[in-house]
Amino acid sequence: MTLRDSLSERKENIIEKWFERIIDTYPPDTSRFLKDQKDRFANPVGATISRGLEGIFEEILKDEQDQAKVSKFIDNIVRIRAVQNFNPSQAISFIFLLKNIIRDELTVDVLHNHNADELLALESQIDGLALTAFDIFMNCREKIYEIKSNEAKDMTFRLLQRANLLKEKQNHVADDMNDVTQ
Amino acid sequence: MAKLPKPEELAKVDFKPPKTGWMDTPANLKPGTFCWGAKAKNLQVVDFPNARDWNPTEDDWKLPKEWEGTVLEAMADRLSKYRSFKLFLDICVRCGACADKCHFFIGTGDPKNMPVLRTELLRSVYKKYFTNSGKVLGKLGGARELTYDVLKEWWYYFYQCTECRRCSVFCPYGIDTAEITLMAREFMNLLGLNTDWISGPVSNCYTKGNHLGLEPHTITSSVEFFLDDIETITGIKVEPTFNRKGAEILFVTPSGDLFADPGTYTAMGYLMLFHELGLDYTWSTYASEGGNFGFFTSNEMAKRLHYKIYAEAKRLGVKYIIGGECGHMWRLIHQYLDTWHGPADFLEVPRSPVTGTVFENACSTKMVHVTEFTADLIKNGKLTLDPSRNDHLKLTYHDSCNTARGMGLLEEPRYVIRNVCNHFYEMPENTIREKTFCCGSGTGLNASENMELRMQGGLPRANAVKHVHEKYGVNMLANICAIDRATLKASMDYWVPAVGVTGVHELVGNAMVMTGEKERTQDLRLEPLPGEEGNE
Amino acid sequence: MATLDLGGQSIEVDEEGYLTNLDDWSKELAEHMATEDGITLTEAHWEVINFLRDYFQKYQIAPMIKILVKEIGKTMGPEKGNTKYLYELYPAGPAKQACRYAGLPKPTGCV
Amino acid sequence: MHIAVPFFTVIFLVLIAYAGIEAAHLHVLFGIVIPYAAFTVFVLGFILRVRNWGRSPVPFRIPTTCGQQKSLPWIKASTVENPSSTFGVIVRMALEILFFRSLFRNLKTEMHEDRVVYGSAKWLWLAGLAFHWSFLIIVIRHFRFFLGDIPFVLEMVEGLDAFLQIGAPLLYTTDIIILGAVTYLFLRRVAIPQLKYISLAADYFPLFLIFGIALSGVLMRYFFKVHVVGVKTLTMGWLSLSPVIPENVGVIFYIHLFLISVLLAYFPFSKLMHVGGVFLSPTRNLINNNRMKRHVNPWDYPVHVHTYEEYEEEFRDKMKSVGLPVEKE
Repeated sequence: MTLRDSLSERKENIIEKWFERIIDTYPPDTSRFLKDQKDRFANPVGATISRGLEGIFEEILKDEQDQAKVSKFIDNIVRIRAVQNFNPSQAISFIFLLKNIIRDELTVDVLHNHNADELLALESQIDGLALTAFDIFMNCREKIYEIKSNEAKDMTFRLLQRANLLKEKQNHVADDMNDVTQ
Repeated sequence: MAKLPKPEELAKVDFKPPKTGWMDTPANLKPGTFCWGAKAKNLQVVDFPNARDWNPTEDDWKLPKEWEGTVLEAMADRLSKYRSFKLFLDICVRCGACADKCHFFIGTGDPKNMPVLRTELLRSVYKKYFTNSGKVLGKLGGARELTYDVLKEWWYYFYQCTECRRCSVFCPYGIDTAEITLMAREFMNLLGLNTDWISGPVSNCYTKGNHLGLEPHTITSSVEFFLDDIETITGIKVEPTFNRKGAEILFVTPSGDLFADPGTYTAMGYLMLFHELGLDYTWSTYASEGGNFGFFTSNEMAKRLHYKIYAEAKRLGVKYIIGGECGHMWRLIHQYLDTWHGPADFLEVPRSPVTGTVFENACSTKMVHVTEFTADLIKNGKLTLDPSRNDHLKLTYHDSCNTARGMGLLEEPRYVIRNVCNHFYEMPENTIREKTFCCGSGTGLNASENMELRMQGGLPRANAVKHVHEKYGVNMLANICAIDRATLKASMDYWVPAVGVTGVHELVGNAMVMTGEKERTQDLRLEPLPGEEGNE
Repeated sequence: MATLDLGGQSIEVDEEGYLTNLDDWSKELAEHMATEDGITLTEAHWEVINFLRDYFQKYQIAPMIKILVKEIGKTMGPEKGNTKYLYELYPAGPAKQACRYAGLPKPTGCV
Repeated sequence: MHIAVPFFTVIFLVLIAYAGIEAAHLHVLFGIVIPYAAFTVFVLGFILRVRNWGRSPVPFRIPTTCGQQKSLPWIKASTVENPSSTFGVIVRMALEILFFRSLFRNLKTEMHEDRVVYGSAKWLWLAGLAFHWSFLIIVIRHFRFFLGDIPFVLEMVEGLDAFLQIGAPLLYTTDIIILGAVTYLFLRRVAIPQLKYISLAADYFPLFLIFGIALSGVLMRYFFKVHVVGVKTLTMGWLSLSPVIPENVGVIFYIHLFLISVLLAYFPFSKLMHVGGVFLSPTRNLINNNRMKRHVNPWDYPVHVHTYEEYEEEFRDKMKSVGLPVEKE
């Protein structure tokens, strides 16, 4: 039995634990709400995290990960944490939690099936996810600062593009904007 | 080697849950969640007390002497003046039905953002000084003294409430946190504890007639700019009038529409519509603001700012007033204006000169909402519309809190939208109409220094937009509020970048076929119309 | 209150670096702000700053960008009346950066 | 702290009544003086409290509108959720008071990951409704002790309440329901962290007290079998203002009576006044006809304004420069 098979088998268990541990990083009064309120519109934070984790895990199980998909799920979660007064390490720490959970859950299997090398590979993969999460976190923060510092300008931002339309191609401006904001 | 923290530990650092009860947990002003303090000069303009420059992050807030007395005196006064205030402080049973209804609680997870607890911040002080049980039982009875920390907590959390009234919909007694927040802000304003973003517009609006501080010639030059664009788009020269005596109708709209995108496109929509109808109407540079940031400071200031609407209608001798797309402007016009400055017996019951419809529902206030006016036009077939010009848009509609829960204007804008656009998709039922989620930045919280708070508060709304974006490909969010137009743009930019923001009358301006117009190739944003993309 | 130090004289600015008192503005101050951002003000920069100050003198508010672009084009020739030109001059955004150098306040309200 | 103090207070109250009767034999005090005093406090307190609210005016008409306004004739208005007539308000208030309409709003079934999920608030609505209705029915049943002839209606209520036909005396379903509902309302406060965080002693005390009352009542009816005729002698005596203490009424009755007395006396000073307050709530009991009928603020006062004249004075030159009409040249 490969490691991925073991993971598949315990998928629900692992995701549930992962979710619980993340939710535990919120104050208790909040975490109960995040866990219990199942309506995704009344509880976007809880719902986004729970869907995101499932999505990320599904991708991990595949032989070939769809990087864009994984990024999307991580993005959804990190985007929220990026405005919730977490510092960067706290905001992306949720990825590393998965390592611990998998170790707790699968140590016996790994010893039994002799697939420690697979576990190491998987852990490297999770580290990669953390790096992706970090990139996303930084993008989100940059976005916030961009919106913040540009609000005065922002009232005119689209006009800028538009005025330029008369003269040049629009994507030029977009490039310029990227140049100055990054 | 030093021991490195485990991920679990790391995740918990600095986010310790309050071990103490809420009463003993002072507010911690987190960066990005509050606005700068009010500047002295802006408070002086409107004679607000304790005008001074101050910084909320410093320990000393430069309060006047014996400020506790000032607050308690004001509280006694308001208790005797507002049944809502007294009743709502007395009858809450803390059932918790409101707890998870607040967009700030949902987004921040901060327990003090639960409406019940937000009110409790003030209720506890009320109990201590105004009820026997509180005096006798003290903390056990939920009472506590008014201290510096309590005041700071008030400032922090009552400027984290957008008075959206969503909690009030779910409360079995109709307890409206907005009523509590309004009072709390009144008390704080007696101590000079306002924010820069509110006091600036208030002072502008008082002297110059509008929040942005547009002077008369600035307004005309700005509108002229729109007229140039309208001519470019349609080939039609629109010629509106300003401060014209003897016009039949006065038109009042939030000043954001005159100077900030995408509100400016909505303003172009009004100009085009009224021109096409040949409406005998005028703009005013004096009554050039429908919104009222005074409402975010005190009832008295709100009344002072809204004076100019009727005064100007009287001076110009118009018959009635049409009001533009604005949220809290309409809560005030609907629920306060007539009481403050009525009876408006010098005006006539509004009657559409185009359709002959008499707006009986506005027979006392004599103010018609522009979407009521336009819906009536469309129903009577007075407009030639080509909704396919909006075919590049897949729309959803955001009900503004104030028009939804303080008025009930739900169907009129939808009717207009359905007639000017072919692709309209509602957001989930729990998030629209009377249950609509706030944009997250109402009541003067739309500054840039509190961006993190705005994003957290805006999450529930954005999340619902994201849903229809993913499900139906929605790419445009329509609304009828200037604050929405200004703030949802930032919120969409962060949460659902593919979705733009528009006013309803921008859509009308696009779809309306005007008499004698040239073939249109551009929309009001000067972007190519669907089918015209290649002709650039 | 934050302050900005200019030749021993301290000038009040608000939380975001805008002048508190618009009368404090001077050419030296604009140059000082620009130097701090790593920009040397050329004649072209000054054209924009002067336009902004004139506009502000007249209207008491910073212009919308669409106005800025159009007006610059009118007075200084169409080849300068475009965004790219303005961005070359003021890489952090003409509205924001140029307004700050010109000593204009930031707008508030429903914007 | 917030739970322990009210809990032990109720225990203490029970002990007082027990000791007062069993050890000190203060039958007159517990059977006559205290009930009279408590009733007086309740009635006066209630009236004063409501009058106190009534004294504060409603300066603005601020209904929370929960549906479409009345505007154009062809747009269907929501006559109850956004009432434009007195009738609408009456129906709205009736739905609110009899069926807890607003709490019911929480009760939305949701599709979540293709499963139907019920909001947890359903339980609050259900328990709230169960609690209040059974409380009301129990109060009505007690009228039996204050009426010479038992009217048919009352017998019908009792009959319905005992429809299960279990036990002797017949088991009243409301007795079970109220104990269950109070227990649920208590557990809810303890179990949900958010609620625990916001709950005060004033929230637990009435729950414990009412639980005590209901429990003592149940014990009295089903287990200790109090001498009912004696009880009725006492209650009728209260009414005739010449009460006599009957013989052989067990101590449990006095405990029950004392707890009720405490509840009555406590009532006007507590959140329980929501019973009266709900009728006065300005966001619910007002007609949304603001633009049709002017609402008057009794304490309205003139304010400083910036007049057009002052405005023109400041901007006249600028206005003239762009051709705007002015009053004074």
